[in-house]
Amino acid sequence: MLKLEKLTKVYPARPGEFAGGIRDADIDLSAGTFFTLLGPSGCGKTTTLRCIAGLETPDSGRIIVGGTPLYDRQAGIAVPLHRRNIGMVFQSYAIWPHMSVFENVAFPMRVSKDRRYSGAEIKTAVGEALDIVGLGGYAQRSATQLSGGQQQRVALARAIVHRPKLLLLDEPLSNLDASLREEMRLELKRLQRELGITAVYVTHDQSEALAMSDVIAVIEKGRMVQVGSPRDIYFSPVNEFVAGFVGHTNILRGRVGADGAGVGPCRSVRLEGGGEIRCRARNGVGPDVAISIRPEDIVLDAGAGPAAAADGTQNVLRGEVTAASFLGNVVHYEIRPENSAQIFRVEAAPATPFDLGSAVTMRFPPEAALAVARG
Amino acid sequence: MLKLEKLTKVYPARPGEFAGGIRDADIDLSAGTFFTLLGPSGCGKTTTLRCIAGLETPDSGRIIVGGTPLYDRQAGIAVPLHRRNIGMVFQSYAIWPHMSVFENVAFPMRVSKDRRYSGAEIKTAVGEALDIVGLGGYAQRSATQLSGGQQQRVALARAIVHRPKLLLLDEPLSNLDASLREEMRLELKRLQRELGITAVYVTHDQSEALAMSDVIAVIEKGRMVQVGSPRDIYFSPVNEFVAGFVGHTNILRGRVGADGAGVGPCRSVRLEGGGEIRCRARNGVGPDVAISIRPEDIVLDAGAGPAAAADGTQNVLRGEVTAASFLGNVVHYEIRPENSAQIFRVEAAPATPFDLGSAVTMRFPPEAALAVARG
Amino acid sequence: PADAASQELVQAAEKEGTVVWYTSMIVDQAVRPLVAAFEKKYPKIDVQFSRASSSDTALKIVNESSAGHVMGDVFDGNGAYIVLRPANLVEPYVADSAAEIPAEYKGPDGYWAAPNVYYLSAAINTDMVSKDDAPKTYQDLLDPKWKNQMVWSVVPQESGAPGFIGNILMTMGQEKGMDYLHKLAAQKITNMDTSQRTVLDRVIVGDFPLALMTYTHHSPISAAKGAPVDWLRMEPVIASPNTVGLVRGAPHPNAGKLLIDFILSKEGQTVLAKGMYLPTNPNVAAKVPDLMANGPRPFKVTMMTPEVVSEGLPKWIKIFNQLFR
Amino acid sequence: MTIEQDWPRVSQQKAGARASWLRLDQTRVLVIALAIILGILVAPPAIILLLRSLSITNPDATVGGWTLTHYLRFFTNPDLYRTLVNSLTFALFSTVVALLFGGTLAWLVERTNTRFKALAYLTTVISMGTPYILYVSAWLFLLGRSGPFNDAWRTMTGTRQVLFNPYSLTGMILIEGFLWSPLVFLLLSSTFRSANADLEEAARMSGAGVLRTVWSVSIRMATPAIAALALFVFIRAIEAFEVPALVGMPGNVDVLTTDVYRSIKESIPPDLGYASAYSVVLLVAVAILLHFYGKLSRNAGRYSTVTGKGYRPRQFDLGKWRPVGDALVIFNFLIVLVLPLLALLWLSLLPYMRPMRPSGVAQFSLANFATVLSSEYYRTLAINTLIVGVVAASVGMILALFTGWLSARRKAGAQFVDQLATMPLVFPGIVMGVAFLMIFLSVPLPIYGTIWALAIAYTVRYLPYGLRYTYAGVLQISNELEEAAGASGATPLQSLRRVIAPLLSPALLSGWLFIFLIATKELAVAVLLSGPSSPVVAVGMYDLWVNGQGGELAAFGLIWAAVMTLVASVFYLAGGRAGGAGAH
Ligand SMILES: Nc1ncnc2c1ncn2[C@@H]1O[C@H](COP(=O)(O)OP(=O)(O)OP(=O)(O)O)[C@@H](O)[C@H]1O
Ligand SMILES: Nc1ncnc2c1ncn2[C@@H]1O[C@H](COP(=O)(O)OP(=O)(O)OP(=O)(O)O)[C@@H](O)[C@H]1O
Ligand SMILES: [Mg+2]
Ligand SMILES: [Mg+2]
Repeated sequence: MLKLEKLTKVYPARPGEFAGGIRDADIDLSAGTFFTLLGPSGCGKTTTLRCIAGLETPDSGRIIVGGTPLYDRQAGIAVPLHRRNIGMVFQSYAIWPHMSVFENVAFPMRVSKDRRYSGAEIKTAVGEALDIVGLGGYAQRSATQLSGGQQQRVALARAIVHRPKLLLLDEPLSNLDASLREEMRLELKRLQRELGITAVYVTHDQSEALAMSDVIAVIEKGRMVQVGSPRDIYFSPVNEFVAGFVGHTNILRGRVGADGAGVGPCRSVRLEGGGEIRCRARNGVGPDVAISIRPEDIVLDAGAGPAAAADGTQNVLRGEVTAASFLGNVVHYEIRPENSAQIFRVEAAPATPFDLGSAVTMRFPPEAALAVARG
Repeated sequence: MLKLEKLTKVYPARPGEFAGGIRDADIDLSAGTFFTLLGPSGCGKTTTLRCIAGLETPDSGRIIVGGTPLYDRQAGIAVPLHRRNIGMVFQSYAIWPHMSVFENVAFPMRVSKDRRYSGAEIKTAVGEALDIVGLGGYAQRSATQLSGGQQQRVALARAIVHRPKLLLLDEPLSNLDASLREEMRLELKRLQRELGITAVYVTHDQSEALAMSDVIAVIEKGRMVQVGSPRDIYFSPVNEFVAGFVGHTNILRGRVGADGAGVGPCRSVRLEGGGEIRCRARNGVGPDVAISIRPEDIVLDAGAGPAAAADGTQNVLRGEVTAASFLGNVVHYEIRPENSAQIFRVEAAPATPFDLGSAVTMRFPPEAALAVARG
Repeated sequence: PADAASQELVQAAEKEGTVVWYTSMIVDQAVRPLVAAFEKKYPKIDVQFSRASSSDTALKIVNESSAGHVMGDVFDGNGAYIVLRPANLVEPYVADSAAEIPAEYKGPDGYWAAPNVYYLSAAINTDMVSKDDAPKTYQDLLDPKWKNQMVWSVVPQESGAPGFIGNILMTMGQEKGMDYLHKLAAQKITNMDTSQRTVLDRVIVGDFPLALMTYTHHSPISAAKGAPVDWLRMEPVIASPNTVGLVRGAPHPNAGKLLIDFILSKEGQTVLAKGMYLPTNPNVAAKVPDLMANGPRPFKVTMMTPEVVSEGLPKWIKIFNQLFR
Repeated sequence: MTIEQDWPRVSQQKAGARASWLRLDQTRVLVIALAIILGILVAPPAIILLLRSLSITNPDATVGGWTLTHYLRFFTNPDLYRTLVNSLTFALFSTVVALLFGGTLAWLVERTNTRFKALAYLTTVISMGTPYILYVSAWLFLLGRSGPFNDAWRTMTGTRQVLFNPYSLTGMILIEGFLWSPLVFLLLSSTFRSANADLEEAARMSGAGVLRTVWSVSIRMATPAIAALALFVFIRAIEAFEVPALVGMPGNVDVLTTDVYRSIKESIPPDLGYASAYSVVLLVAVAILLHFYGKLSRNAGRYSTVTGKGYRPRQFDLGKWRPVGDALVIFNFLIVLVLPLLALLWLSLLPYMRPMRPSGVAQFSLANFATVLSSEYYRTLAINTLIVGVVAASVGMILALFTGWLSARRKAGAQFVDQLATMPLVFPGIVMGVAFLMIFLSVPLPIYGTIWALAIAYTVRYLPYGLRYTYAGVLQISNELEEAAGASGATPLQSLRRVIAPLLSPALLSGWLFIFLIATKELAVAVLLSGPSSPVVAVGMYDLWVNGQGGELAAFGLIWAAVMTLVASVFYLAGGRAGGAGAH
C-alpha cells in the first residue's frame, strides 16, 4: 500500500554537516498496516510524514501509494497534495481559528472531489467523528475557545472524518491524559481496522507504539535503524541505541569470550568493568558487544538472596540500593553493584519495598540478557 | 509560598451552564514544593496556570505568592504579569518566530528589571539552559527551523534561564520521547531542588506526576477533588474518579454489608453483579461504594489456580481471557469473570503468557481492594 | 524719470530687506525673471514668492490678517483682488511708475493697477479646420457643424465659460444674449474643469477642433514650436487686466510698494513682455504685436475690470449652471 | 448564538478593564498620551470642520452667522438621488477593481512561486510615486479621442467615432480603481507575507485545491486587512474630487462630490460650508462603519496567523498555473506602469502635446529634461518634499503602531483613540488645508509657512492609512507571543518593541512606503500651507500644470518618480533586511 524507496529530504545547515531531515528511508507496507515512526526528538519523523503528505518535496527517492507513484524524482512525478486523499494530524494542530469546531471538522467533506456530500451526511459524519474524539458537545464552539487537548482532538476528528485511505498522524495524542489517550488509541485502532486504513503514526510514547503498531520503524538521526514488529524491536533490538530507546534497559559493555562455550545458545561475555555474564547473542555480532538487560527481568532479593541463586544457571550480582522512585504500579530502584560503577536500574512490585542503602542481590537468567552491536 | 484562595475563573458558554475554567481552587504550598495539576483534558489546568501567571483576570478569589498578594478582587490588587517574576512554559510553546533560538532564550534576561546582565553573563546562562534541554548546538538556528519537540524544549529553556522563584509548566514535556523526557524530568527536578524554586506543573502523564511531585491536585470539571501526596492519591483516592484517573484500576460497585464483620479493618461488600468481596474501606464512605482494585495487585493463575487460593483470606474470582496487549515490560489482560459482565483488567509479567479464551483464576488480598465514594 | 522710484522709498524698502509676493503668475515665465531683475536692481532686498491660484492666494491673506499675522506684502490676480477689496485688505497705492499706464488699466482710487492684460478668445486646430471654415463671429458658433466639436474651460471665473456669458450679455443685451446662449447650449460644448491652457492642448492634440475662452497669447507660443493652432479674432475679445495690489497691514509696506513700482514700471513690463505677457504700457512692445488690441491689427474688446467682474460673475455662473451643465 | 457567545466575553472584557483601571500601568499611560497627542492634532481641524459646516461665509471671506443651509442644500439637492447612485456605483466598482487587481497581485507575489516579483513592487512604487494629475492625464491622453487606441481604431475602421470614451463612468471607475490598487497591493502583501502556511497546508491536506484554500482560509484569515481596504477605497472614492472633476465633468457624469466641488470653486473665496457639511455627513457614516469594523478585534484570535507553534511561512507551488501567474504580474506591469510612463515619456520628449504618431518622433528633444535638471528651483522643491515625506511617514507610522496595537488588543480606551486617529480620513484636502492654515496662524509657534507645517498636516492626513496597516498587522500576531514576553518579565512597551514591532515590520514597511509616496504628491493641502520659504514639488507641478507646460511637467514628473523609486527602494531593502522573520 505505502512504499518508500530511498526517500531523502535533508535540511543542510552549514555545508557538509547534517542539520536534520530523513535519509534513504525504505519501506513497503501492505494495506491496513498500522505503521509507527519512533525516534528521539528531531530525528526526522515529521519530515518523513510531510514528504509522504506532499508538504515537502523530497531531495530524492520515490513514494508509492496503492501502486500509483505520488512522487518520483527521476520520472518527475509529483502529485499535488490535495489529490493524494490523505488524512493528516499536524503536530501543530493547525486548527482554523476562524471556523467553529464543526466547520473545522466538516471542511474535508465540503471540499471533497470524489463526491458531493449532502448537509445531512456531513452533519452525521462530523457528529460521529466528534463523538469518537469525545467532543460531542463542542460542535458550535469557536476553535479559539478550546483547551490544548481539545484542539488536538479536533485535529484528529478532521483527519478521520472523510475516511481517507492513508492516515498520517503526528503525535496525535501527545496532549491527552492517560485514560483519554487509551480510549482514543482503541477508537483509532478500531476505526483503522474496520476501514482497512493504512496509518503512519508518529509517537514518542514507546508503550503506545508497542501496543498499537503492526510495524515499527526506529529512526536515529534521520536513518531508519530498525524496522520490524513490536516484539522484534523490543526483544531483539539490532543495536544498543534501539535497545536503549525502546523501553528501559541496562547496558553493559563487554567482549564475547573466545570460547563459544556455554549452555545452549548462551555465550559468556567478559565485562569491561570486570566480571563475566552469560547471555543470548544476536547472531553475527562482533567480539565487542553491548549487553541489554531489561529492568523487569531482574529479580531483587534482600541481602544475599535465596540459595537457589547459587547454582550457575543464573547471573547473580550483589549491590546496594542507591535510589528508588515510586511509579504506582511499580517502583524503580537504582542499584550500584559491587566492583563496578555501572548503575543498574530494576523494577519491582511496590508490595515489598527495599530501603535506600540496603544490600540486595540481583538475579537474571541468561535468556534475559541480550548481546547486541554497540553504538 | 504559593497560596490560592477560592480562585475562580469560569468561561460561561450559554448563561448558567459551565463551559470550562476553574472553580474555588484552594491551595497553600510551602516554598520549594513541586506541585502538579492533574486532570482530564479540558478540566481547567491551563486556566489555573494562566490565572497564577496573570494572563487571565480571575472572576474572584486571591492569589498570594511569597506573602505578597498578586491578585485580590476585594482589595482591587492585580499585579501586572511582567512584575510577577515567574517562568512559564506555554502549552502552545509561544516561541518567537522572528528570533533565533539564542535570542528566544536570552529574552527574559535582556528585559529583566532587578538587574542588567552583561553580554557574557547572558551568553553563559543561555548556554547552560540550552544544554539542560539538550539543544547545545542549536543556539543560532532560526526558531522556525525546529522540530516540535525542539520548540518545546526552547520554551522550557526560556522559562528557566533567569532562575525565577515560581515556575509554571504547562505540559512541558508532552512532545518528547520517553528517554529524553526522563532526562529532562531529572534535570528539572534537580534545578528545582537546587534553586528551591516552587513549581506548578501541568501534566497528563500520571506516572510523571507520581514520580516528580511533592503535592498533586486532581481536577475534575474545574474542581480540585483531591489534593495530596502521590501515595495518598494513588493508594487512597477519595472517590471513583480519582481512583480511575490516576493509574489503571478495576471498579466494582456494591453495598457495604450491614454487619461490619470481617478480619481486622476489612469490610465485606455485596456486589451489584452478585457475589461478595472483602476489602479495606476509606472511613466514612456510605453504604453505596465503588471498589477499586489495581490491575497489578491481581495475581493470575491458569485454570483453577493453586489450592492456596481456597482459604478465605483472599478474594478469588474465576474467569476467561478476552484480550491481551503487550506493553514490553508487562502484558495487559482483559478477563471476563464468570457470572458478571464486568471486564477485569490485569497486568502480568510477559514471562508466562496466557492464551485468549483460556480459563484463569484471579486472586487478590482484601488490602488490595479499596472501597471509596462513588462518582 | 517715471520708472525710477523715489529715493526715500528705496531706502525705507532696503531697511525692511525682504518682500513677500503672493502671485498667480507663471513662475518661470514671469515671476522668476521679474524677481531676478528686481534683486539685480535692488541687491539689498530679497524677494520671496509663493505661487497659488488667485482664490487660494485670497484664502491665505484673509486668514493671515484675521489671525493678525499677515505675511504677504504684494499680491496679484483678479480673483484675489475681488475678495480682498470688499474684505478691506487692500492698501491703496499709486506707484509713480503707473503714470504711463492708460486709465482703463488702473483702479479708480489707486487700489489696483495692471502691469499686463490677458485676452481671451476662441482657438482652432489648423490641421482640422481651414482658415475659411473657421468661425468668424459668435453667430458662426451656432452652425450645426460645430455641434459636439467645441470645448471650453468652465473654471468659474471671468476667464472661463462665465466670462464668455458675461461678454455675450454685455454686448448683445439681456434677452438677445440669453436667446443666443440658449442656442449655443444646444451645441453641446464639452465642459472641462481645467485651466484654459490645458483646454488649448486638447485642441492641439486634436481631441477637439475648436476651443472657446483660450488665452490668445498661448496659441502663438505653441505655434512657434510648430503646433497646429491659431487663435480667432472673434470680436469683442475679452480683456482681463491682471491686477497688482498692496496688502493692508503688510509687514514690509515699503519694499512691497517698491516691488509694485518695479512690476508696473517700463523695466518690469519689458521683462514680462519677454515672457509673452502683454504689457499695458503702450511704450513697451509686446513680443507678438498682433496680440495687442491696439496693435497693428486692432480688435474690439470687452474690458473685465475687477469692478465689472465682482458685480456680474455670480449672475453669469448661475446662467452657466442653468444652460450648460 | 453569536450574541450569546459574545456577552460573557464582553463582561470579561469589562472585568479585565475594571481591574486594570485600578492601577496606572504603561498601557494606560500610553493610551492617555496618545489621546492627548491625537487630540491636539485631530480635534482642531475636526472642530473647524464642524463650525464651517454650520456657518455662513460672507463675500468678504469672513466667516460669521449660523446656518443649516449647507446641510439643507445637500439633502434637498434635486438630483441627490441620481448623484448618490452614481457615487455609490463609482465607489463600489472602483473598490472591486482595486481589490481584485491589487489583491490577486499581492497574493501571487507573496504566497506563490510566481516569477518577476520585483516587477510588481516596481510597478507599485513607481505608479504611486508618479504625481496624481500626471497619472490621470496620462491615462486620459492614452484613452482620449486622439489617444493611440482610438487613433488606431479610427485609422483601422476609418470612422470618426471613438472606440472608448474615457469621459464616462466606466472610465472613472477604471482610473480610480487603478489609482488605488497599489494601496491594496501594499497592505495585502504585508498581510499575506505573515500568513501561516500550516493552516493553508491543513486545508490542502483536507483535499482543497489552491483556489478553494485561498478562498476558505487565506482570505478569511486576511479579513481585517481586506475589510479595511474595502472601507478605505470606498470612502476615498465617495469623497474623491479629482477623478470626478477631471474625468466625470467633461462626460457630464455627476456624482455627489461634483456639486461639492463646484461649491468650492464657484465662489471666491471658496465657500467651504457645503464641503464641510458633506464631510460631516460622511464622518457619521464612517464612524458607523468603523464601529462594525472595530468588532473584528473582538475575537482577534480568529485572525492570528503568526503563532508560537509551528509557524513556518511557506509558499504555494502554482504548478502548471505558474505561467498564468507570471502573465498577470507582467500584465499589471504593462498596464499600470509601462503604458502611462510611455505616454509621459512621449509628452516629455516633445516641444508641445502631439498625438502618438510616428510623425512625432522627428521632433524628439531633451529640452524639457534639460530645463528641469538645470533649474535649481526644482531642486529646492525636491529636497523640501523629501524631508516632509520622510518625517510625515515616520511620525505617522509610529503613532499608527501604538494606536493600532492598543486598538487591536482592545486596551481600555483604545477604541476612542482609534476613532480619533481615523477621523482625518474624510476631511477634504482643502478643508483640512484651511483648518491647519488657521491653526498654525493662531499658535504662537513659528510653524506657519515652514515645511514643518506641511509635515504635521500630512502626518494627520495620512495617519488613518498607517493605522489600518498596523491594526490589521497586529491582529495577525497571536496574543500568546505577547503573553510569553510578559511572562518573561517584559513590560508592555518592551514586548511592543521587541516582539510586536519586528513581527509587524512587513506592515510597518508597507505603511511607511504608502504614506511617503502619497504624501509627497499631495496638492490641496500643499498649495495652502507651503509658504514662500517652503515650496514643495506638488506646488511646482500645479504651476506647470495650469500653465500647460505639459512637456516640462512630464519630464519633471518622470524624474521625480525616478527619485521616489530610488528612495523607496533603498528604504524598503534596508527595512526588509531589518524586518527579520516577518519579512520573508
Ligand atoms: N476563551 C475561552 N472561552 C470559552 N471557553 C474556554 C476558553 N478557554 C478555555 N475554555 C474552556 O475551558 C475549559 C478548560 O480549559 P483549559 O485550557 O484550562 O483546559 P486544560 O485543563 O488545560 O485542558 P488540556 O489538558 O486539554 O490543555 C475547556 O473545556 C475549554 O473548552
Ligand atoms: N525548515 C527547516 N530548516 C532546517 N532544519 C529543519 C527544518 N525543519 C526541521 N529541521 C530540522 O530537521 C530535524 C528533523 O525535524 P523533524 O520535525 O522531522 O523532527 P521530528 O522527528 O518530528 O522531531 P519531534 O519529535 O521533536 O517533532 C530537526 O533537527 C529540525 O531541527
Ligand atoms: Mg515532529
Ligand atoms: Mg491546557
